[in-house]
Amino acid sequence: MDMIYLIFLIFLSGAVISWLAGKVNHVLQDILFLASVIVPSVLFYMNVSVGQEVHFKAGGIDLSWGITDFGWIFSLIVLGLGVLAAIYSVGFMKGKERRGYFYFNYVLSIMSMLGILFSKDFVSFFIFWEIMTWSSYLMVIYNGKHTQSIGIKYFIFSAIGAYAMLMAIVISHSVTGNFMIADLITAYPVLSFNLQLLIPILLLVGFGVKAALMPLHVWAPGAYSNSPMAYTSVFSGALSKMGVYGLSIVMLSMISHLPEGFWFREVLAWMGAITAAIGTLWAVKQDDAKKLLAYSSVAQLGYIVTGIAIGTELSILAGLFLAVMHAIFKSTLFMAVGAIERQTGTTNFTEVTGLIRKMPWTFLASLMSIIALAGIPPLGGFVGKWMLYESLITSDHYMLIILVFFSSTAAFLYCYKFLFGFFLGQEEKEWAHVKEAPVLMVIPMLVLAGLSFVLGTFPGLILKPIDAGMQALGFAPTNQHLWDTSILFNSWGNQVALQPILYAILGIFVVFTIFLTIKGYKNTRYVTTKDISSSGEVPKEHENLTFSINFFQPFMRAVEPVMRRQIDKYYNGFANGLEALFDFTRKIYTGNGQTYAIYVILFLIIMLLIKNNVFG
Amino acid sequence: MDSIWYKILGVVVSFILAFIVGMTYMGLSRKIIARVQNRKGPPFYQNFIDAMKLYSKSTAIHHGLMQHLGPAFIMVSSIMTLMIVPVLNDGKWFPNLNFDGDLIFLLYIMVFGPLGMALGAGQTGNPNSAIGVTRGLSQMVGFEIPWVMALVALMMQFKTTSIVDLMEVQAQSGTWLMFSSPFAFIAAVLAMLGMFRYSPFDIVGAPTELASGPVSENGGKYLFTLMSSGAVFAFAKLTLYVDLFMGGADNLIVLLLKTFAIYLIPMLYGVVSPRYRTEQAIRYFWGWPTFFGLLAILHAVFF
Amino acid sequence: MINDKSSQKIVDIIQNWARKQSIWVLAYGTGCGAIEIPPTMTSRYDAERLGVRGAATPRQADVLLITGYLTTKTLKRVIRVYEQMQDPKYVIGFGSCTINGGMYYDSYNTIKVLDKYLPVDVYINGCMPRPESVLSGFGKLQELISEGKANGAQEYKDNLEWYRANQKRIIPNWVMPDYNW
Amino acid sequence: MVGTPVLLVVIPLLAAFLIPLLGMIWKELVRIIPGLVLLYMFILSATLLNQVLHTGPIVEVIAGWRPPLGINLVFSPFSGFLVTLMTFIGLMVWIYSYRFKQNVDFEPAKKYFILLMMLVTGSVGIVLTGDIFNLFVFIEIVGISAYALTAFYTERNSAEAAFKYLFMGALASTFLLLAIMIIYTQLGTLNMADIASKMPEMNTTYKITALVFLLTAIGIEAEMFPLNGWAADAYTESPGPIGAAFAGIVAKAGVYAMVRIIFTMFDVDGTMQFMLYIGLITLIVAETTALRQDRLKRMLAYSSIGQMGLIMVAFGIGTAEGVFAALFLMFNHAIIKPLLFFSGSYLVYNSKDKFIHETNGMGKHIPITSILFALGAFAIVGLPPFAGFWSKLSILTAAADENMIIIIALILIVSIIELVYYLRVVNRIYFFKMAEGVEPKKPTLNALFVMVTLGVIILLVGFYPDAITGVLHKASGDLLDKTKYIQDVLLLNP
Amino acid sequence: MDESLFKYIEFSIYGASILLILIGLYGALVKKSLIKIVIGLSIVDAGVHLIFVAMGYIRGGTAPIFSPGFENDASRMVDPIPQALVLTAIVIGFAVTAVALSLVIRLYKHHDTLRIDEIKNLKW
Repeated sequence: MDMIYLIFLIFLSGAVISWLAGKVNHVLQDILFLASVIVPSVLFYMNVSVGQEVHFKAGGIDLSWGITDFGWIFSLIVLGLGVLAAIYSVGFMKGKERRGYFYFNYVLSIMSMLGILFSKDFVSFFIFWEIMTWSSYLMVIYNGKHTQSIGIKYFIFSAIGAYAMLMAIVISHSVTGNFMIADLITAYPVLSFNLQLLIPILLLVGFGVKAALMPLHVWAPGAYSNSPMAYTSVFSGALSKMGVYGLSIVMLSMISHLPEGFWFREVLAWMGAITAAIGTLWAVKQDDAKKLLAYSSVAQLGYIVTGIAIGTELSILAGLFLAVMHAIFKSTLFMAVGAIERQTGTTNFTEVTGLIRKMPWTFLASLMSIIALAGIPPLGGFVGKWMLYESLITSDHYMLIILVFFSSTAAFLYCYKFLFGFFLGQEEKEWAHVKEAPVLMVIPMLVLAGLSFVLGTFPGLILKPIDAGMQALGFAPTNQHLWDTSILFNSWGNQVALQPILYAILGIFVVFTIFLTIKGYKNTRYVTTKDISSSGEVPKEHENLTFSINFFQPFMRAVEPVMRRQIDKYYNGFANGLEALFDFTRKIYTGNGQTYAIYVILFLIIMLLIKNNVFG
Repeated sequence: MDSIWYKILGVVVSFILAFIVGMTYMGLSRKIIARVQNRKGPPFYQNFIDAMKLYSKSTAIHHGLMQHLGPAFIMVSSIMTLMIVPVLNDGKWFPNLNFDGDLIFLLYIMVFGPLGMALGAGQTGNPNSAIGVTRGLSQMVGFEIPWVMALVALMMQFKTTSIVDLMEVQAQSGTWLMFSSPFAFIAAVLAMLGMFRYSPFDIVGAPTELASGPVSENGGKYLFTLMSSGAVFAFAKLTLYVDLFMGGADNLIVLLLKTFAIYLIPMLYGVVSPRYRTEQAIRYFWGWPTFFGLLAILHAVFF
Repeated sequence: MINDKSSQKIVDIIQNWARKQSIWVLAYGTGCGAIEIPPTMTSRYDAERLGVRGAATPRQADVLLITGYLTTKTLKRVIRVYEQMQDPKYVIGFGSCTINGGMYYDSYNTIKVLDKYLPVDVYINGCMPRPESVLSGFGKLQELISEGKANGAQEYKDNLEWYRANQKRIIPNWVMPDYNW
Repeated sequence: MVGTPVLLVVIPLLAAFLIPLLGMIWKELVRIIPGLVLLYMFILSATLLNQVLHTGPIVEVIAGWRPPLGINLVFSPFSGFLVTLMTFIGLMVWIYSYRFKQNVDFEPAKKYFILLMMLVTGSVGIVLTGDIFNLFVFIEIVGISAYALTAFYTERNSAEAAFKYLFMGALASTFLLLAIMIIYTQLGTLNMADIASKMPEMNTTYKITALVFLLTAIGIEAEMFPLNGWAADAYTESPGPIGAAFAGIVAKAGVYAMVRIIFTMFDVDGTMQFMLYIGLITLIVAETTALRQDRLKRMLAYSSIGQMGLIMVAFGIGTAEGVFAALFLMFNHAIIKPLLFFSGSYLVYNSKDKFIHETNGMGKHIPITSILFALGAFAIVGLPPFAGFWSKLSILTAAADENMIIIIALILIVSIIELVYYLRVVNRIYFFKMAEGVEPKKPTLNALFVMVTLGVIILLVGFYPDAITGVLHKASGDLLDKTKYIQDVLLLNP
Repeated sequence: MDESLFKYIEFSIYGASILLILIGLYGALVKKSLIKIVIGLSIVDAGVHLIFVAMGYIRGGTAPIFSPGFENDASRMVDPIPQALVLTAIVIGFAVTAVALSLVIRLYKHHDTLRIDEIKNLKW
């Protein structure tokens, strides 16, 4: 049996077994769960090489599985994150209800994502896509009743996306006669103009939903913030990247062949940038860490989409690199939130404060990830941001860069809010009992944080595979970006050398830390955060001095006109209008048998009258 | 002479220079403000004395590691900015890292420090600090827009993102960019008002309103470090403006003249202006400065 | 080298000079004397030329300026502020009220003699003292600093128990954090 | 050789009349006999189907009258597939309702099983017969038993539903008779194959008039809009398993009759388009109406009507892929909708009004039923990897191959609506608190068996669609090959 | 028989049956009483049966029975099939009417009315 089948078989059986094992023994269940994620991942990297393929038939349709260079990059995200988050999950789910349910859906999600990357035909792509959708849907509603409207919203948007994609798939079938992705790509340049537009638009709607693109993003905040955090790290980190994966395939292998593709790219890039801006603003407004990170994910995905949409080599590299980085730092942050939720029971900034001394490792991981998220050197986020800006500048998108820059600057606001809200500020007595999260949860976070550090200095480690993947998709390399592993170039020849920067930053930091510590960090005494200069007043133990309500009120006042328009409201209005319409149309069924009989006679008469127009 | 030690020496020297110049400028600004207010004012070296005193003060307490590291963070940002900005034309005297980074890198390294400082301020637990930080960050979002617009205009116009290249351009054409790209200059200068945090944009520290904002809990050597970092940062930013818009400087005297000329703008504007509220400040930056930024971009695109 | 006595002396001289030239004042505007601070700082008298400058928080301040009488309620806050200040630190008693109670000499709820509760380095006499006398008070303080005699803080440390006893007599339910050194 | 196709009609009819007699011997026989009969029918039809797939259709001549004179039964891959499906569903309905009313009464059970047997007889007859008047007779048999079954519960509004059904059914039979009359007077034959072969000779006006009458008449049975006023009421008020039987057996027979008429008998242009558009309207109206229902079974009923519309659309595409998709849809619908009716009945078992909100929190109390309902809901919406996906994919593919992009879009939009209302129910089952005073009813063992069997089939077809596609391809090929049908029936080929 | 008279009768039979159908439809579609609806349906049935039988009639035909003396009259026999069909249809119509009437009884017990527009518990 081919190794590829084996991998999926292990995933599938692992999902079921790790559910059922919960009836026997919880430790066994954990072990089985970890095994069912880790074993296939190891098998994948050891035994499956790029280009390997298997073919088979189902329902009379030719299917084919195999991994491409491009998919391989995403498999790094999926499996790497999958394994780490699985380890985290074991710690996270300890002592919680419905672990079997969680494990089952988790493994299925990982499997389906890997399946998407494996799919070389649209049918298995779509099947895995839908498995991914409903397994994540089940995770979204994990917490019960109050999540149900969120779950429905998520599912409906996913369904809209999926059905748009399905439509594109069947249209492509009518064009090529089979479901192979490669065949569509080959046939694409010679299609009629209408189809050339229609297929990518439909596919983009499909992928755009998962990538939380602007008008389709309304599901994301709720869904991200309501699924269990251990899963959200995968949800936001890897699952949303499947949308990016699809988008980049469309953009790279279809739109790049379209002579009129310019406007297509422009529109998509603008949508990405607006997503980023709106998402950021809403993230700033949130008081709940999960919601904040959720909106932040939306915003980050906006950057990624913009990068991919621009379509120059550097911008696509930037988009994909940001995708990798986002997977790393956003999942770390969600993990940190999960750890905090587990230890304190809440994720609201206005409730939890001053955890830095209680959860130092979580803080460290969060700090690194936040620095990466904010795009500050020397961590990995900067590399992506730099490439994105450079690509925008070198490709003359002057207004776009302003928008992107605005949102990335505004991102500092919520970055700070995240760190301040949880870790800094007053150390309240209420949280005095809080302890650091279990080792199983801390280690994945730290590993991911370390990764973002490494990638910040040696982005070539991941940029080279990305470049190889792009070439595998038929993107012609311009060789304008011959980089070292740690030097970035743009197409004007300007560069940033990351290694000296790293050393400089570290050097200066160390020098001044030493300078500050000369008199001795130990000579200074730690005082509690109640000991502050509060006009001579001594705050009592129960007095809450934390500043966390209406944190960015002035800023929100300044941007208030933008925030007033919520796309959510339009969707709700539309849905309500439709339901009212359907309520009206169903009055056709009056309940009076005679009316129905009259319908019959009328139908007959009308048919007899127009019969020669209809038939013959 | 391209050894690592040579570079480190260059960094140290430029740091000392920046420290001295920045402190002097700050002292001079106090003097000038005092003269405007019809006072005698402190001597121009007053800031050195203050710094020395602060360094000599004891620091008996801290509120945690982040407060301790905050000043180091902000120092990194200041010195990195200084290292990226070419002090004199042709890399004379101060061989820095300016071939390893560019404007975009600069934009980001410049916020490294404030964010680190904000963390330090956050850990003190003083509500005033946190309020100050939120104001500062909000204001930063405000002035970054015209500032980036100006920079983008320059970058688009000359197809480079490197500061050194922009200086080359000016050297070759013989005109300063503040004349050839006036709108970019105006936008950048208006953004600078926010960057230097003089009144009316002194909402971060906001004396008597927020105690002293983020630094409320910092005294002694922390405050000393912050102060020197501020001086270095101010010098670096002024040098950047000079490099970008005034053709750089061939020697130190010219550099000092040009930087001081730039420095006068926010200072004198501040003397006569009362403080804005935060949202007013933000909206100010999104008004005329952004309009000039747009003009700058249009100028860059069409001319 | 740092432990070397002669070099320590030189360091001390420089430090004292700097401290003398840079006096950051935390004005505790308790009484009517606070109204005299603005004229002292602004154009007419311009204390800034002497290096005197307002400080916003006790962490940054060198001098605690008690501008007038202290009630039993405010005393607690003043003590707290003083203890939060970092060494070297000085206290200036401002106005007659801080010396002997002044016009509140028979009030039941004011502190008559500040020195019993905080180590005052310089008193400025007057009710109210004019800005001129305030400036001269600062001048006196500078003198004391440069001579190394302004060691009220040291005194406070040494006689902490005595001060505490006095303070606790005024403030019945004593809930204060430890002294910050 | 287990038997001949004629037994498929004769045995259940015989059983229907024997049940009361045997019931006098031993009361339990009333329940057992139908099961044995249905089991035998299922085995027989499956065997015959297997045989037919390899050798070609069996034409059963009754009483020695060769076609076109006598009545004949045609067991082709297409009709055989449907018969197998129907008998299987019939078997499932029997197992599900084996203990039906046991604790109440003997009389109702007797009537119930008699009527069920007649229903199966009629439906199988509709599918097998090769004679158009025989078709009429079988439709009436189905009709009468269906009216009676709809009105089975005296305490509900069932009589109202049954009367509406009867009203429309009576009109249908009138029109059918008129159409038969027109055809007979014009062509002088009642044999469908013979009619098909002589059809080109017929006067166009008469032909089209007959077609219109036929479409109206069959359209009522096939739940075509606007002729489907009765359907939702009948589904709702009939006993749960009978709702399943309506969806799985009766509606399929109606569609079969319609398809046979359009594809085989008539050669009129435009019928395909007519079917396509009328199917589309049916689909849209029914699904949007279902969205706003507050009663579970009524919602399922409208969903069922919508599915019939979708099947019509698939047939209306007219290509081999379209027919294949339609058959696949019929299969899936016949499997999934009974599952939904079966499990749905238990979800609102003790409720009088069968409101959707009465399913709240059932997931905790009757977990297996609930999960099977959810499975069915997801499957009928067409989520992979369940069975419904493949049929949806094939219909969309078929439509796309004909460049019917708008139709694809409409089908998909309607699917989203469908998804919404099913999801609402599923979420209620799992994530709402149960209301006070609602008593969940644990499913009996036989009901559970049925539901699990259907669920397993859904999963099996979902993961391994090839299990069924081979048969479907043969069946669709059979339906489309009109010449072969005529030849086979008229015994023109050696 | 007279040719024209025959034609007249033929037409009158067709006309009458169509009239019957229309009357029946009128009763079924307009009258509100359930009983009248059932009667209307029966009338429609009768009309259809009549027209069907009339269609199968051959002018001057005999009964389609091979009785002694009529062995060679196959061509003169009327078509037997419509008659057979109509017989079946009558039986079916009878059954339907019976079921309908029993339902009407049930409905009357349940709703205390025979007006069809008041029996609308199931709607929408």
